[in-house]
Amino acid sequence: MSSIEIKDLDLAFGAVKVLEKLNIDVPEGEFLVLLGPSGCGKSTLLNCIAGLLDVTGGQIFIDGKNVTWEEPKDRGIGMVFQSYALYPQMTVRGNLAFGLKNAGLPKAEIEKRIARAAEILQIEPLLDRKPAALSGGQRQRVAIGRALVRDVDVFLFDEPLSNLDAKLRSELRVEIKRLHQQLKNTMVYVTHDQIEALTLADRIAVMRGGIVQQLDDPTTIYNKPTNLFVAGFIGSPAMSFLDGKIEEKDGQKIFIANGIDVAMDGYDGYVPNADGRDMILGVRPEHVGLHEDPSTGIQGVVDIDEPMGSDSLIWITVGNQRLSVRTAAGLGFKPGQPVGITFDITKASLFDKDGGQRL
Amino acid sequence: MSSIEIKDLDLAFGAVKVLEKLNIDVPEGEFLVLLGPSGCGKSTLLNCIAGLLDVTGGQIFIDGKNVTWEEPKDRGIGMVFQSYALYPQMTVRGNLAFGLKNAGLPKAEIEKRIARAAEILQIEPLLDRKPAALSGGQRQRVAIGRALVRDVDVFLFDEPLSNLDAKLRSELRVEIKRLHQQLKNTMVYVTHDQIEALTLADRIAVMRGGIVQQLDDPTTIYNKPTNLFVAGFIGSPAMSFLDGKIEEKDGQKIFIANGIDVAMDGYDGYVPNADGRDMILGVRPEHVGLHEDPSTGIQGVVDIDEPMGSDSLIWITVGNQRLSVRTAAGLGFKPGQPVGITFDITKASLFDKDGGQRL
Amino acid sequence: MSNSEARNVANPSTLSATVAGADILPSAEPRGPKPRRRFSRRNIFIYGTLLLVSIYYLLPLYVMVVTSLKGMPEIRLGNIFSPPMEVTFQPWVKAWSEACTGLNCDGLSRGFWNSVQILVPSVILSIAIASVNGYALANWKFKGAETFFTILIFGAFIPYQVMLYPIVILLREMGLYGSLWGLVLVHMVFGMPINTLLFRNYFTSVPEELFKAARVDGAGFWGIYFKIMLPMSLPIFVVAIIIQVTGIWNDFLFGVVYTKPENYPMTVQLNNIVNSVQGVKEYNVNMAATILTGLVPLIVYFISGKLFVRGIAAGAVKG
Amino acid sequence: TDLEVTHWWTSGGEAAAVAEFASAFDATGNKWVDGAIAGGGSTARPIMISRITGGDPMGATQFNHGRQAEELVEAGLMRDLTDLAESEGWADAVAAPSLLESCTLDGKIYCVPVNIHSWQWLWLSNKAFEDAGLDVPTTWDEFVAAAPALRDAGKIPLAMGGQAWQRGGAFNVLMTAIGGKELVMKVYDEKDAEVAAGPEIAKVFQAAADAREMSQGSNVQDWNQATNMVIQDEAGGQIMGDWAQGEFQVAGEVAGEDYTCLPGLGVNEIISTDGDAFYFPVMDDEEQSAAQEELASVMFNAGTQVAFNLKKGSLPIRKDVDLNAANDCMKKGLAILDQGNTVTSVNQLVSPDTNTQIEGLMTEFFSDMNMTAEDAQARFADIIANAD
Amino acid sequence: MSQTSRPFQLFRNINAKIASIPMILTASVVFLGGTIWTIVYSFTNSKLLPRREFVGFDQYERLWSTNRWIVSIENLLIYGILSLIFSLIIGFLLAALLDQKIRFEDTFRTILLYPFALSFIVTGLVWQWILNPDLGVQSIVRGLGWESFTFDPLYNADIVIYGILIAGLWQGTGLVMCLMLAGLRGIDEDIWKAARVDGIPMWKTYLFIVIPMMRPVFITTLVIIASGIVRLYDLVVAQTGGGPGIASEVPAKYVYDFMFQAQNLGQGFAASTMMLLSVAIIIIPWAYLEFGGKKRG
Ligand SMILES: Nc1ncnc2c1ncn2[C@@H]1O[C@H](COP(=O)(O)OP(=O)(O)OP(=O)(O)O)[C@@H](O)[C@H]1O
Ligand SMILES: Nc1ncnc2c1ncn2[C@@H]1O[C@H](COP(=O)(O)OP(=O)(O)OP(=O)(O)O)[C@@H](O)[C@H]1O
Ligand SMILES: [Mg+2]
Ligand SMILES: [Mg+2]
Repeated sequence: MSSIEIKDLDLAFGAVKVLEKLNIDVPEGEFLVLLGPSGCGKSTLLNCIAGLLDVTGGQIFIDGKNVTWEEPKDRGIGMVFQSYALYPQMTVRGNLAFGLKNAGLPKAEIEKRIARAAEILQIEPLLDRKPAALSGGQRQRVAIGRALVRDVDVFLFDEPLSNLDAKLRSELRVEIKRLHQQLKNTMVYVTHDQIEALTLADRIAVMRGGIVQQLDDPTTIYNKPTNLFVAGFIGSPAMSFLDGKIEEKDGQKIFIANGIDVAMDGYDGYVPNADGRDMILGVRPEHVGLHEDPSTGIQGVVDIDEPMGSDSLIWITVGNQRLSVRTAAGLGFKPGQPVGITFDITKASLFDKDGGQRL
Repeated sequence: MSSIEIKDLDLAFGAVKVLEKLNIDVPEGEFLVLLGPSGCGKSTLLNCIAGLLDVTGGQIFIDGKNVTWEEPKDRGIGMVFQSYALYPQMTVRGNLAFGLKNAGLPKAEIEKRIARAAEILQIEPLLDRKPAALSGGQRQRVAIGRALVRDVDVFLFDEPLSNLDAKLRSELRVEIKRLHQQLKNTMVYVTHDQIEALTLADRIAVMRGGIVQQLDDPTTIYNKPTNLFVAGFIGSPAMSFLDGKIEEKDGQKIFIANGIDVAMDGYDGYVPNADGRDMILGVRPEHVGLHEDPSTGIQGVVDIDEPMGSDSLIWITVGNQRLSVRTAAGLGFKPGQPVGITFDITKASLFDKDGGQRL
Repeated sequence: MSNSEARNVANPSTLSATVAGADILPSAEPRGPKPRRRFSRRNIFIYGTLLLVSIYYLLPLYVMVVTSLKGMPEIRLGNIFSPPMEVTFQPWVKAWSEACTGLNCDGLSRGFWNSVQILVPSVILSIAIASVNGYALANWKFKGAETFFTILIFGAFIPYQVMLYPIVILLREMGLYGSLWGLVLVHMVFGMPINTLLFRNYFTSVPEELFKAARVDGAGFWGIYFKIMLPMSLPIFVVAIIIQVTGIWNDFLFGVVYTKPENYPMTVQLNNIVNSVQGVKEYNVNMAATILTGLVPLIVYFISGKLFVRGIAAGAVKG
Repeated sequence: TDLEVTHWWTSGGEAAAVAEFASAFDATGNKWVDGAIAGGGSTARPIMISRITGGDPMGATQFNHGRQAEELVEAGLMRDLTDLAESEGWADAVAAPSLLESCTLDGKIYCVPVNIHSWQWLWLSNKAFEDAGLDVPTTWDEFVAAAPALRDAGKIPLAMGGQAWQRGGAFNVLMTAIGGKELVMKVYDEKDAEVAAGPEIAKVFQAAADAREMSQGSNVQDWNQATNMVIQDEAGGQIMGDWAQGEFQVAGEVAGEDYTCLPGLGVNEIISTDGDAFYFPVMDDEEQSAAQEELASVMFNAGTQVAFNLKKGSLPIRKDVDLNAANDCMKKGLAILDQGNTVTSVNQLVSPDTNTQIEGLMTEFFSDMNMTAEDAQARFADIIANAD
Repeated sequence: MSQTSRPFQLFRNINAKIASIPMILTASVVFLGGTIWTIVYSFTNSKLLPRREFVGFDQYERLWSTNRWIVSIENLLIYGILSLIFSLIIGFLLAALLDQKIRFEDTFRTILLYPFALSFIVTGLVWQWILNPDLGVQSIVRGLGWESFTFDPLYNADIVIYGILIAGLWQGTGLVMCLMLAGLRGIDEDIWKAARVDGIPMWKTYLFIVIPMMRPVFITTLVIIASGIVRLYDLVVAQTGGGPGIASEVPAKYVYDFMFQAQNLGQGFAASTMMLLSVAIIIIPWAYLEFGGKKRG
């Protein structure tokens, strides 16, 4: 059974249509990540699910119940916000208890739930502090706790980690993942950080301009992005794009650009005929081979070497185009040095420039 | 000749000493990154260099000139701020020109400099827009442009990218790097994002509580962190730390923890004798080998699999300790699955738990 | 640089430069904090200006206090700025408890409690209503709300005198004319525009997510207002209280038009004292009465000065 | 029964006079609740009107004689006192018929006149003229002639407050004194704009211009501050109604010795029958209504009239009272009254609207030395043409 | 049964609507109703009591041919414009001075703000006194030996409005200063730093960078000052009573005097209507810009 079912959802602010005819099904226990650039409507969608925005059209079902017009509190959801949104004048305990008191739960039950949530999130020592006396990570944990105590089936997260620094972000990311494995409830998680999306999600919905571009599991999204937008948005360091055309030579289909020609044999998808259409070849930095000998493969020139600790990202100029290559750290490529590059075409993606669809 | 020389710098806000006896030399043309957690005094140091804060003690030289008491505009520096700090009611051109006009430069010269900066930063089409009509990345570029037109030898950046989203951040990072390669002037760059630090820096100064913990090139900092703080702060995914002790067995020094024992042969550093001191062994995720066969090496249990697109981060529980391993993507480790792990001890770091120094 | 080179370069101009530098700084090298003169031109300008302005601002208060402490003969002779030669508190006593209007010779004291009686419910009610309005406008926008708000702001510009008559009719129709509650209602109405504006701006600056979180937690309109918003709006409440206390305490027109003599506020007494000329104007009594009347808002100010700026920052600036 | 009475009598003499009413009323077993509002009629009247139209009227309220309360009466908001007046024979007792007439609308009596105030007085400080080495003048013209000498002696010849009613009043006094009764009636009763534009009024304006000249330098607002200048011998004289008498009295000055009064400015001894009256708004409460009648009766009572008017410095409205205690000036007034040299007050002749316009014009005229008498007269004629 | 169809709109946020009833009533009945009532009766010849005898535009013709009204309008314009300019300038300058991280900031701020706590009646009284040539500044200066010194703004018809302005500014600039100070405190620190690095002098930074950034504060301040200006009444009455002559008359006083003194409600209402009209001309475009044009997020 679907835990969340969104049917033909429309949402407009006045004349501005933010979401249009949106359909998503989230099976029970799934961790769905909504990913997309700023302003694409992720928060809006989440707020619709939570009942914090009145939809303009369409329906929303949670656990099979039509909740389109229910109050947020009656939808069986818990929500965690980017800015934590803790009630500043209440202690952590008060924050956790607030919703339960509103629901009229007996005292003992409230205590029990708080204790459980505090244990899971390891915030027992903080229960009597006020939010102002907590660090960012602790605050976010309390915010999660506030959703946790509500004992609901669906958790909604709106960029919960984006106010934290990189280090804390990766720590809490793991905790959220563990929480999901432990609780096994449905989670919808909004982010614009693709690392978060890839690490956390069972499935990712990549959005743009209020429209879901691709809804799939992380591996598929990473390896077979449906279009240029998804391809460029997912992956860090980002995929390199090369402009060119398909030509045929000796019965082989070859991708030809200024100074580059790549045989498309083994490409995982459809390679069109040489019809002169503009094409774009996308290759991820880790699927490019880099050789000190410029005569191996295609010749290029090192532009920049970005060491990233465990490995390095080398930017290469080939013809008039640029691409990045991921190598082990410390190989010592210097700017200006000529190199040879090879592509792992089985993992590349070929896009129609006009429309941007993957072929 | 040193471009920036900081001698015994003290800075206190009232009774709170933020910087104490700080010494840093920045050679000409170097890209120095100040890295550290929030509140460690990075911005304070930068403001001292810029002359925006009056130092409490010590001296600052820029290009060999003692500028301790100079006004910011006379120090030959340009500065870029986290919040862009663009003048909102002026066009981009106005923003770039304002400082120059005040310096009384002739019109033609101003035009020339703006044209050059705009070309370098590719903001020519934006020159007549107001900041409000720019995207975050464009704004930041303009902010850099404002420093650029000043035609100075030293650039100071205060977390210039931290208001941008991940994607833009990595793009602009490359641009700044390229800018440095092109201009070859001295840059001091504040960040708390270690990826930025690693990719950009010639040298990194890792700070904590107003004190420089380690000042070295990125590779050394990454591979041989002087202490636990630096080790934990640098690297994403972060280094795993294992608590244990050194014991001797058959003349071999072995690191022993609950369920783990690792021969320290080949460790790049000093391994103390078995004197019962508490030790911490730090291993980076990419220096751990993971084997499906639990009998290879030390046995552990998979906790979480975090796919990150190109590769995966697998969290393993060994005894009562946890560590992370970086593997290729899609190897399909399942939570709960027993695995074997091996360490590349030549690239590990051994710390004295008491004091945290690397040995 | 070698020594010989240095000597070569040491032409007269650099020499004189070093000498001049040595005059100021024996140690030559700038080190440590930049020396700042206590009496720099900048400081003299800033403090000088502020001092002058302060004198201008304090002058009337000084005149009031000094005059209120003089006897009438001294006032007639001396000038208004000279300090009293003989300090007397008689004017204060008279202003508070003896000054006559018509047949009543009990000074301001009569009006004081009336003013308090008017002030307390008016301030509480008007702020309560305005804060709820601001909250509803900021967080629960409904259709037409902005229109009403615009009319409300328009109301801020309507001279009270213009509304005097319509309100007489309204109060008459409501049967509240002449009662204390009628007056409270009038104060509520006329305090509403500016306070609603302040509260609306303040609540708009409260992160929307907080409000959303509370809704998910099942708190309703009032629950969020009382448990979430109220506890975090002290600064703006201080501002509203100050504005209302000042306005209501200083009100004369409504107090006299919409109530009966037994409820007349202190300002009516003040007006009577000041305008009832018995032969010569008793300036000292007038001044004492004036200060006494202004005392309540002044005290409120002095107590809450800092919060006022903070609240203004939150309520007026963002919006 | 407690009865609230509102009025604007707050100066020294006025307050003492009101106290007489209050004690007389209290003696009947009721209680006078004083609702004094300082600042004159212009401050108090809006409050009174609001109270009455707001449906929460006071027990009794002061208005000037004349048309100020006309509409309130028409709207049925005022108590009809005809029965009381008939049973007490007010019509026979009243000093001048016009007094009761101004309280009458459609043959019914709605107010109690309590005093006769006449505007047409010139108050002179004997000492001031002495200081300037002059004799005390006996007519307006002499006074005007003495002005330069007063100036030289450092005195302000004519004290005049800044309020509009004082200026309008002074003008009307000049008109009565210089132009005479006929002229006043032509202009204000018949509202003859031609006369208003004519040569006789031009003379009045000329006199007003003289007065303007003489009043330069009197920087006071309130009438009694101006009176005080005369009392203090800083000013030569003041055109003011007989209520100024009260101030002289409070200051302990003696008529004829310390100050001199010239009714009709010593030119034309006519006085107007202005005055104050009390109205009684209709009230629901029986007891209050009864108390209202009692108060009306007390106010008209001969004894109260004497006590009140002595303090107030005005003339009683009854002819059957004995005013032995009256001083010099008051006696002059009574004598004129006896001769019937009275003129209806301007307040009764024109509406408050017109009155305000005239006052406005005079305020402008008296403070603006650049406004010529001709200009002012032209505007005056305009106002009269549109008067109602 | 859960609701599947859209519920009746009126009942959504019902509590918010109930809670807004006082506001809705105030806005519609008192302000809007009162205004309409006033406008309707401005076409009648009501005297002491409102009467529905319509006379067309008679009252307006008379209004605009009345010298006093013209003077009132002129005075309000002079006072309004000068008071706006000066209170903004002085308020801003004072705020800028207080913002220099000075000592005793609290003290100075309190001194500048306290007049705001006093009523206009009190303000008017004190200043009337200080400006009185026989008692105040003029007599002091003359007492010091400068016999020919004249400073009698309240008694000189040509400059009386400036005398009122002095008192008005004394009372009002404190609040403006506070608003400006709050605005200055809201400016990003980095802007100041950027300007310093660019070598822009302080005054230029204020003039070209900071002031344009404080637009919202200026708007709020403008609303507050402007509403005070339109309602200017008490101060004039307390200080000059409109004198000398009619030299310091203002519209609000005209309205009041005609309604209650001259007992010509129709005329008073006509004057009111003119005032309301001019306010509406300012407010409506402003409201449109504030709420109509852009939607807040
Ligand atoms: N209350 C509102 N009124 C009008 N437009 C709105 C409102 N809220 C959001 N929008 C618009 O709707 C679009 C989607 O906004 P939304 O907040 O859902 O984006 P998002 O994907 O969450 O972005 P971010 O990553 O920045 O949070 C944006 O273009 C925004 O401008
Ligand atoms: N004006 C000030 N007065 C008092 N303390 C200050 C002031 N500015 C900064 N500090 C303190 O100095 C310390 C260092 O601040 P600084 O801004 O340099 O940190 P940072 O490393 O830049 O942090 P972040 O990454 O958050 O920008 C902090 O503890 C801060 O609280
Ligand atoms: Mg969002
Ligand atoms: Mg910082």
